[in-house]
Amino acid sequence: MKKLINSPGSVVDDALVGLAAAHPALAVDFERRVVSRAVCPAGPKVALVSGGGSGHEPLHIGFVGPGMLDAACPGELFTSPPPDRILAAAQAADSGAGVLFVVKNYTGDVLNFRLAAELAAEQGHRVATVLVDDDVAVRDSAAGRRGTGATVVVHKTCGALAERGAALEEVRELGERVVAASRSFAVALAAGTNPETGRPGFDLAEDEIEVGVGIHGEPGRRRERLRPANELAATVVDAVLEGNRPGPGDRPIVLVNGLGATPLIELYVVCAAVTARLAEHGVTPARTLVGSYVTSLDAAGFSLTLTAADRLMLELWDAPADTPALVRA
Amino acid sequence: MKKLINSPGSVVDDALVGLAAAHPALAVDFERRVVSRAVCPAGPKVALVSGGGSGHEPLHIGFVGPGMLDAACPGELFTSPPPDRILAAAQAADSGAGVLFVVKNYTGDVLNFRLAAELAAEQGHRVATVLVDDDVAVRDSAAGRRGTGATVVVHKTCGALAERGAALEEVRELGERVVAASRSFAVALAAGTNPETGRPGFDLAEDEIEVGVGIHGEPGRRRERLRPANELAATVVDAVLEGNRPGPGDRPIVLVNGLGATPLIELYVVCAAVTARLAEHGVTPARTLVGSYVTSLDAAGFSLTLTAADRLMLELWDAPADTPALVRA
Amino acid sequence: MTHRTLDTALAEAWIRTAAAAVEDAERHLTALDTAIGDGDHGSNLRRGFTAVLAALDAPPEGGFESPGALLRTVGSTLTAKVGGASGPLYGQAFRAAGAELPPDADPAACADALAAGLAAVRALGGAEPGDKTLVDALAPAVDALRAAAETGATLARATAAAADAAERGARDTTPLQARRGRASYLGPRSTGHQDPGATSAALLLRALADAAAR
Amino acid sequence: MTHRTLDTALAEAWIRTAAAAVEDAERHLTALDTAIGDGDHGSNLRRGFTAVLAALDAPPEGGFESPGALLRTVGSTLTAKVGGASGPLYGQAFRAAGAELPPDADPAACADALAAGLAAVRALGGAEPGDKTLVDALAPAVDALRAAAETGATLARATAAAADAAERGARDTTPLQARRGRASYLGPRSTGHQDPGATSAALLLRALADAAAR
Ligand SMILES: Nc1ncnc2c1ncn2[C@@H]1O[C@H](COP(=O)(O)OP(=O)(O)O)[C@@H](O)[C@H]1O
Ligand SMILES: Nc1ncnc2c1ncn2[C@@H]1O[C@H](COP(=O)(O)OP(=O)(O)O)[C@@H](O)[C@H]1O
Ligand SMILES: [Mg+2]
Ligand SMILES: [Mg+2]
Ligand SMILES: [Mg+2]
Ligand SMILES: [Mg+2]
Repeated sequence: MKKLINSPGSVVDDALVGLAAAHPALAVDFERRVVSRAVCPAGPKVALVSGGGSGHEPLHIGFVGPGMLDAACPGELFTSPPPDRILAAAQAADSGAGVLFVVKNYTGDVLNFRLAAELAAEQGHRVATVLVDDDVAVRDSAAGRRGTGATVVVHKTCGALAERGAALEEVRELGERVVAASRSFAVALAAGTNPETGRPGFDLAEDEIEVGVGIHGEPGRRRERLRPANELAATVVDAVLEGNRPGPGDRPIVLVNGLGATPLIELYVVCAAVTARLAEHGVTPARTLVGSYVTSLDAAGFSLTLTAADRLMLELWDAPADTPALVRA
Repeated sequence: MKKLINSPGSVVDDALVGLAAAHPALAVDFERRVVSRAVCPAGPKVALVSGGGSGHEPLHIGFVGPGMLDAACPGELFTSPPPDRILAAAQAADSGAGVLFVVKNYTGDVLNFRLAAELAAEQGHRVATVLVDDDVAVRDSAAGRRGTGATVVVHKTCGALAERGAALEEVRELGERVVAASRSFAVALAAGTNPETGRPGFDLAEDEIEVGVGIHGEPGRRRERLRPANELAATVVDAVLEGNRPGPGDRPIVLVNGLGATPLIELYVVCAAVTARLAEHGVTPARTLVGSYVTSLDAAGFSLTLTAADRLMLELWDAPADTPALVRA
Repeated sequence: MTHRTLDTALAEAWIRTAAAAVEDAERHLTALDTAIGDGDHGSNLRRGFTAVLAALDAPPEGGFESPGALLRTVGSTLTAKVGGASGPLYGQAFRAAGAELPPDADPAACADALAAGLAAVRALGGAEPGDKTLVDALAPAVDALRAAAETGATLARATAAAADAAERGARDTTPLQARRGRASYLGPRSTGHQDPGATSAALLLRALADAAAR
Repeated sequence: MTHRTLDTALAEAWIRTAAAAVEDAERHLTALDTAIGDGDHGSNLRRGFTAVLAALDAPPEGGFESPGALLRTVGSTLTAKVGGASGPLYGQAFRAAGAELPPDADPAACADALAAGLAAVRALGGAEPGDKTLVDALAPAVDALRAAAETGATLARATAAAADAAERGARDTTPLQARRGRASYLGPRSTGHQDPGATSAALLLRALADAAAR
């Protein structure tokens, strides 16, 4: 294991120190591991709070700022934060118009955010939750589909709507519509290595890939031979469109996302391949975002997220944002 | 070699197709490999043109847009583009106020841009050049120091000054001052693999790092044992400050840059370590940028760039920009 | 001396034994979780029990007022410190069990408390027996404890029976296909591996039996 | 038939022989460049000579008017297609040599043309002999060609002497520490490796000698 770290146990805390150093617009509570905006919104607005295990950066800490999240609560690597940390984030974020929890659908996140919501309600916060479950690689699990790339679309669109002064229920409802319109699927060339264990989540041969992989080193649906980007893109596009073809009025938002160790030039190659395959399906993206936004430590590979956006979603996707990882002028 | 590509020979062209698909604000001439702004500046302004070998993305193609470059000319992987491609970029960019070439100091880049400048002058373009040579790992070479991270600072500040309507000579002069104020140094945990050869630029043992490495797989000054991020940061900070301590009036801009396969969480760990070591030297960064901006295919590791900026440079660093890789509101 | 009832001293002995067992088993639990999860179950529980030991070392003025109070502290500490799936599940289980536990619980009362813990897990996580979760260790343990209590077994024997049943339950998760938690994403590929959570649940019950036997 | 002068036919034969030699040596040149550069010298030259062959296959109406015109086309094609350091260096060298070359060059005129090519390389790249660059193959080749011409050698013998000298020059770059080009970044670590550019320069001169001997 080769990593730029000091010790496995200090990665999250050290990274938060670096985040705070680079981004004076963020307030970082190191004790409770809460990242929030240094300058609070002028008046009350619905506060967006998200979090989950660390190791997926820039998700979520890199999306705190005007136009997106009000606070993020990063947990240990790949481990959702406990309820009191989530509660602390809600407290830091609530400006009087209620708090929306954006939760990726993993058992740990679901349970901890649920307990946190109860605690927050006891303290008088109004809390609503959007559960993100876009990863179609998962089938037949009573736990449901995992939450991955669509989280970014929810953060961006719900964040913009909240900034416009919409009410909690309205923002939650938008989030649910975005989730319903979103599908993701991922392929890994190499698993990430959790520094705590020092071992990759799974081992792949030099010519093997993991198809339908999760962002915590969860192995995927199946193992295959590495193929050219065009073929991989076809597999992934087809999986994402299966049973969820965007309708005629939809303006698809496409996210071509790197898993952490994927160079940008490869993501652009994938983007070309994805765009071509979508065209074969008659789907023309309205917007395409390329970069590493929802990562899995140093895993190599990519995920594709497609949101069959309506006009409002697209407008909110284009709205201003000013966060470490996503800025819109 | 595991890569998301179609074939070694098609990587650059495929990536340009992906870039064009994702960024409608860019015009991409696939034939001549020129990336320029789809919407030309309103009136004549000094045009910034940069380029060099591919494999360093987002440099340079990701920095085309308002506030930064007017055109970029990517060459083959790690190979500077020939003069006529550079000329084509100058032609696409020149809006009547002259063209500034921003050239990284490598023999190939220097020679091809020099020939291109002659061709452009023959065609009536006014051309000036800024040579970026910030990499202090290089000593005693008649070819001089390499150009790396400072290129981003030159693109950003000169781009902003050009946007303000400054004259060619003024923009060039700023570029030279930025270069003079900038120093970089890099450490690799793993070399990048050029798909044409299928082999990493150099091989490192599981506990080895390359200190003072270049961005084309050039081996560095020496090979060392992997050490904790705090210690590596100390080595790198000390190298960058050697003989170039920022003065009392300086407002240092710091770039903590990933080499292509470095996860963001590790860059934030490094950022914390760099900030702490700078503080030990009495240096307080005015701005810190963390991310993968000047990469070396899928190399793992980081580089540090420090620009001892004056007030004007800082103001220009903060000015608006709207490019694929760097947006300032 | 064998304990006849689950008093505060035994509760503390149990938890300290459990903490030591978790420490010993950390790598094993993480290895199980690497196979079908995300490789952190061992470190999650270690982090939790380290905090639990700290809480036991700084008891309220005058000590814990009852074994139930002690277990409730264990539960809220686990909930507050572990995160992940197992944090709230174990946390709420200990809180619910602690709330149910009378001051000097005989085996039957212990069975009721464990049943309350199980109910909390099922209420929170929604898992059915056979879903390849910690329910598959806890549910047979409740049954075994209750059955032993009905035959008038000592606490030591009854908890040993519960631990045996939990271990069997954990072992029997191996052929199962997971339907809850992270392992469920693997679908059929989740079979052939023992569930980490069921394994740690059995370990906690074995720690109780060991403490009760001392 | 051995050629007495460097006419257009021999110029074309030279370049086609060189293109084939570059193709054969691609991996070797790239391997040399991997050791002390960025591992692309072979593919750079292959790309260049592929374009050069295309240019030869589509000559101007009525054919190239002179060997000098042909070499100028080779030069501008290399400059336009190769990029990197070697593209402009070889490109400008062929252009300068072509500009100097009379229609039917004897060995002495060839030496002058090669000297013009060398001068172009040095003017553009600033390398001195001993800097571990293609100058270290070209400079001794110019001297050998001129010396052979002065003794009245045939073109075949004179160019063979030039190729021998270039190969020696290339081999002698091995112990040198590079002071120009990418290898110079390695400082003392650049010693012990033969320079890729000097190697390809020798290869180009060997192609000339081979063509002249046919
Ligand atoms: N819904 C659930 N109900 C009961 N137990 C569950 C449930 N989901 C997961 N578990 C248990 O949690 C264990 C994993 O715990 P842990 O690795 O600490 O959390 P995470 O899955 O968040 O990384 C699984 O082995 C399983 O026994
Ligand atoms: N300044 C220079 N003058 C003469 N030759 C040079 C100079 N710089 C580099 N070279 C030659 O170029 C060769 C490398 O060419 P190539 O690998 O194609 O270009 P690059 O270094 O841009 O990748 C070196 O081996 C050296 O012989
Ligand atoms: Mg976990
Ligand atoms: Mg090169
Ligand atoms: Mg786990
Ligand atoms: Mg080279």
